[in-house]
Amino acid sequence: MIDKTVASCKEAVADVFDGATLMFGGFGDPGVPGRLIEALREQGASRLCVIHNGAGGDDFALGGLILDGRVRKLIASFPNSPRAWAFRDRYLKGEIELELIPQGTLVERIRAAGAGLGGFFTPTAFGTELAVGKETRIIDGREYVLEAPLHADFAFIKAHRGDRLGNLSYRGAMRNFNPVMATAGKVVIAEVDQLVPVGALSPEEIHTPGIFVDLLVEVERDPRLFELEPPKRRSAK
Amino acid sequence: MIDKTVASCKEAVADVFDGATLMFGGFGDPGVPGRLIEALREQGASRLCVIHNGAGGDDFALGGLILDGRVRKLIASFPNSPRAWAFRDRYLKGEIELELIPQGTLVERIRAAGAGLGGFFTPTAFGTELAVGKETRIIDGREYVLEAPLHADFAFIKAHRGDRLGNLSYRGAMRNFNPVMATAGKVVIAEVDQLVPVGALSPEEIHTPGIFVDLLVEVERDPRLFELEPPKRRSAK
Amino acid sequence: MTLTRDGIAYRVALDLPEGSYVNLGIGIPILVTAYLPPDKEIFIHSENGLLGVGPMSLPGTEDPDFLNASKQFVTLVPGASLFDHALSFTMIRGGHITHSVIGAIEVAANGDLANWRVSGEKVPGVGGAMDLAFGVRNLYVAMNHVTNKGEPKILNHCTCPLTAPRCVRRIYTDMALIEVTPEGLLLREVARGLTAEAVQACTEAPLRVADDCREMTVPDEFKGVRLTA
Amino acid sequence: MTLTRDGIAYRVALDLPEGSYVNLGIGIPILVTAYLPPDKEIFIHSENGLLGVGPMSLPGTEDPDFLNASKQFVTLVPGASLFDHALSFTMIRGGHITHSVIGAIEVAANGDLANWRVSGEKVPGVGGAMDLAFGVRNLYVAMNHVTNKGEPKILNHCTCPLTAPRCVRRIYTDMALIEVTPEGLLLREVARGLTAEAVQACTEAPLRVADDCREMTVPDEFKGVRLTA
Repeated sequence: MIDKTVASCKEAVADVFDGATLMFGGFGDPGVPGRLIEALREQGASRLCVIHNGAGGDDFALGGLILDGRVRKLIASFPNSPRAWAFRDRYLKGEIELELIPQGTLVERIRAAGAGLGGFFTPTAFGTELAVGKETRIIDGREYVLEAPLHADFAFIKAHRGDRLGNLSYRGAMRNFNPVMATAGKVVIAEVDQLVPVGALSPEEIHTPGIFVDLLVEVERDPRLFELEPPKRRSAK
Repeated sequence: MIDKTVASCKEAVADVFDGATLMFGGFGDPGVPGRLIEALREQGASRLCVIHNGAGGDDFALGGLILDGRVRKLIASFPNSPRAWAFRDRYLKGEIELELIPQGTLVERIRAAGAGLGGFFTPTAFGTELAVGKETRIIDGREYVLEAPLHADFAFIKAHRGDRLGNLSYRGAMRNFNPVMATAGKVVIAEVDQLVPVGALSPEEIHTPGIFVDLLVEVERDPRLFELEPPKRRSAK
Repeated sequence: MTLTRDGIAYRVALDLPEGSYVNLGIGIPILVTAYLPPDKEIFIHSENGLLGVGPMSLPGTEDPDFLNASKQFVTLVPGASLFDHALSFTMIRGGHITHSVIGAIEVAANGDLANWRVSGEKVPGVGGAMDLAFGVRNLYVAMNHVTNKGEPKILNHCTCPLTAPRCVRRIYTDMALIEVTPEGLLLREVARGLTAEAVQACTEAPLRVADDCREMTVPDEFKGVRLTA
Repeated sequence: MTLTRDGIAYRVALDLPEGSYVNLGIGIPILVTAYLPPDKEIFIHSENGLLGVGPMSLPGTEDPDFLNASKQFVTLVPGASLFDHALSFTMIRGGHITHSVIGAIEVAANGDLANWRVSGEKVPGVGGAMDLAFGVRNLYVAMNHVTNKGEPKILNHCTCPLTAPRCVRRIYTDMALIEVTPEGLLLREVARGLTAEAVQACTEAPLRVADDCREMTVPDEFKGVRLTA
């Protein structure tokens, strides 16, 4: 019997090595595998290269990992959120490298890796600072920039429901980068709100087929990422 | 109020012009927009270029269109099914042009058009007859072929359910090329088994968001494509 | 008299046609949500994978999984759909999103847009701005006419790094509505009480005044929110 | 004594490990479905967008929307998923499908595969064969050892147009199981009653005989189907 579940986030992230390249799903808070990233903080791997849309928030998850000085390089599209102060501090001190990529190019580069493509031509960023040094070409009268695939040793993703085969479904805006990153990591680790029996997810509602997922772990949401109890009273009295 | 529905397939295909390039969804019978293609046979446009996985079957839909001598060129991966005798006859007489493309490259070229990309590098077909004359490149030690996007003036697609906004959901193996072609046609026309009220499809179960669809029409399935009444007794007495 | 930030958003909303698919950027653009004409069906796209974003969630009903790209808790309208980032940027870069309303640091007379990086800024960030600027046909800028220091933002040439060249179609500000044409900037509307000369005085690039140039039709108040100041 | 087409499929099925994701081509390969070991979870992929294909539909229960890529009515196993062609070929070309079992016209000693076009064939067709041959690590050929005319199909060099170079890992035929190694073809198993010499006589390319070369372990019959002939 296939069983991709592991008992704890600690176990799930045990194999991450120094110098590894990781992808973290999520956009803002929805879809961020916060428990896995926190377990990675405990685990201790360092000199990491992280691929994520932003630079994390406050001292939690990616923000915390950066605060701890464990990230050598960040590949992101929007690392300048006000809550990303840990990144800002290290970046201004020259302690972390940044590769800045337009958001659509970021997800497409990840997809190219997962889909076995060698690269693609995108119009985005042609003639701008973010295309400096990149190969360009005019195709059918339009200007394009050549972009390369982005691979990772590990992809950490978050889904709402998952089964022991690794089939995943997302809820609301959780999907974002997660299904694409699930195709592009050598080892793909998912945290899910709810582990369900095989067959509970209908074939049509599975967003990430289990083929892409290596390990998964059921977690309670970290309160710093908002618990899942809608209607959630966030603006408390 | 947005209302993309039209009353008949005849109305839906009225604007197809001589020399147009069309995409037809479907793989085998599931997901083939048979009623729309039959309406196009009636409509009369000719010198068409058709992009489809195969070459149709028997004298129905694409098979019939080819039989009628209305297709100038076919872009396909598997035009040699035994049922595609109409294509075979015309091809052997030199009356129809064929561009043969590996199936994964075919769908990826359609996707590139829909996603606004100028082309991509794929490993598939490197060093084979199907890459002759194409630009190649070695990237990170692996050999790739450069492939261009495939656009169309019209995409005909088939879905199971749809609403007046053009939101679509598919059933079983109907999905195949349909969601991708929906992104790549200048005008996208969908036939659906069932027109449902807005809101009947949950946001998570919509496979093709309405933004991609211009027109849709509710049809009964053509018996030549098997009616939708499972369990269907096909092997009749 | 000039428009408030909400006033600018209100004026933009008037121009969005039925059946449009509209991405709204952070800042003034996202305020457009509140002013969509109730008699038109308009679908708001959020690049994190939502199409058909509705009003903000009411306090106490926020759902942690339903945020827009401005990180606000939102509802969905009937007919909304959810998808991943790859399909979301297929919509943008593939030309399927019909309108983008976006903030700007600078706009040039030829439609060049600079909105992602102030010269000398400490931490750069680009998000989806470039994909929108390269991919969406009707790119509308919504911004204040001048900087906090009173300096023009509509220039002969951008001084900040470009987001995309020649992409802006219209500029909606607290003072005016300006169209970018092949012949340069065309002043279409002027805020009540202002003159074309007053707008030009706050604009580095030369403005031609449209033959039918008229007053921006924005009420002073809408549902208790000040639209003019 | 040689294996029937079902016998070849049976022998392939024995080698598929638990947790493998397997694409089965038209012809002998798709027969593998019927011989999957019941004690292992193996997921069958069909390139038209199905993962977790189960047994063929029973007569009278066919659903018109559930066909595999061989155009057979099929069922799904628990845990199956459905998706579009783009994701399906992401699985193939991206290296996620662990095993592909495919038919062949010719296989060369270096693992070159020719399976899409007979020289001089009237109407060419390639389908997903090239994507599979370039994308899947464990590419297993399942075919008869010789042509209908008795000519070898395992050659020094392919004469038909290639599907992909150096891609085949193993060859399962009615006579033998042959592994493609950097040092050439290695004969691992021989059908009952045949000798290594008899297999070589039907094979153009030279075969090395493995030290542990043994008999193909296939029963004569399985659930009423002849596996040997």
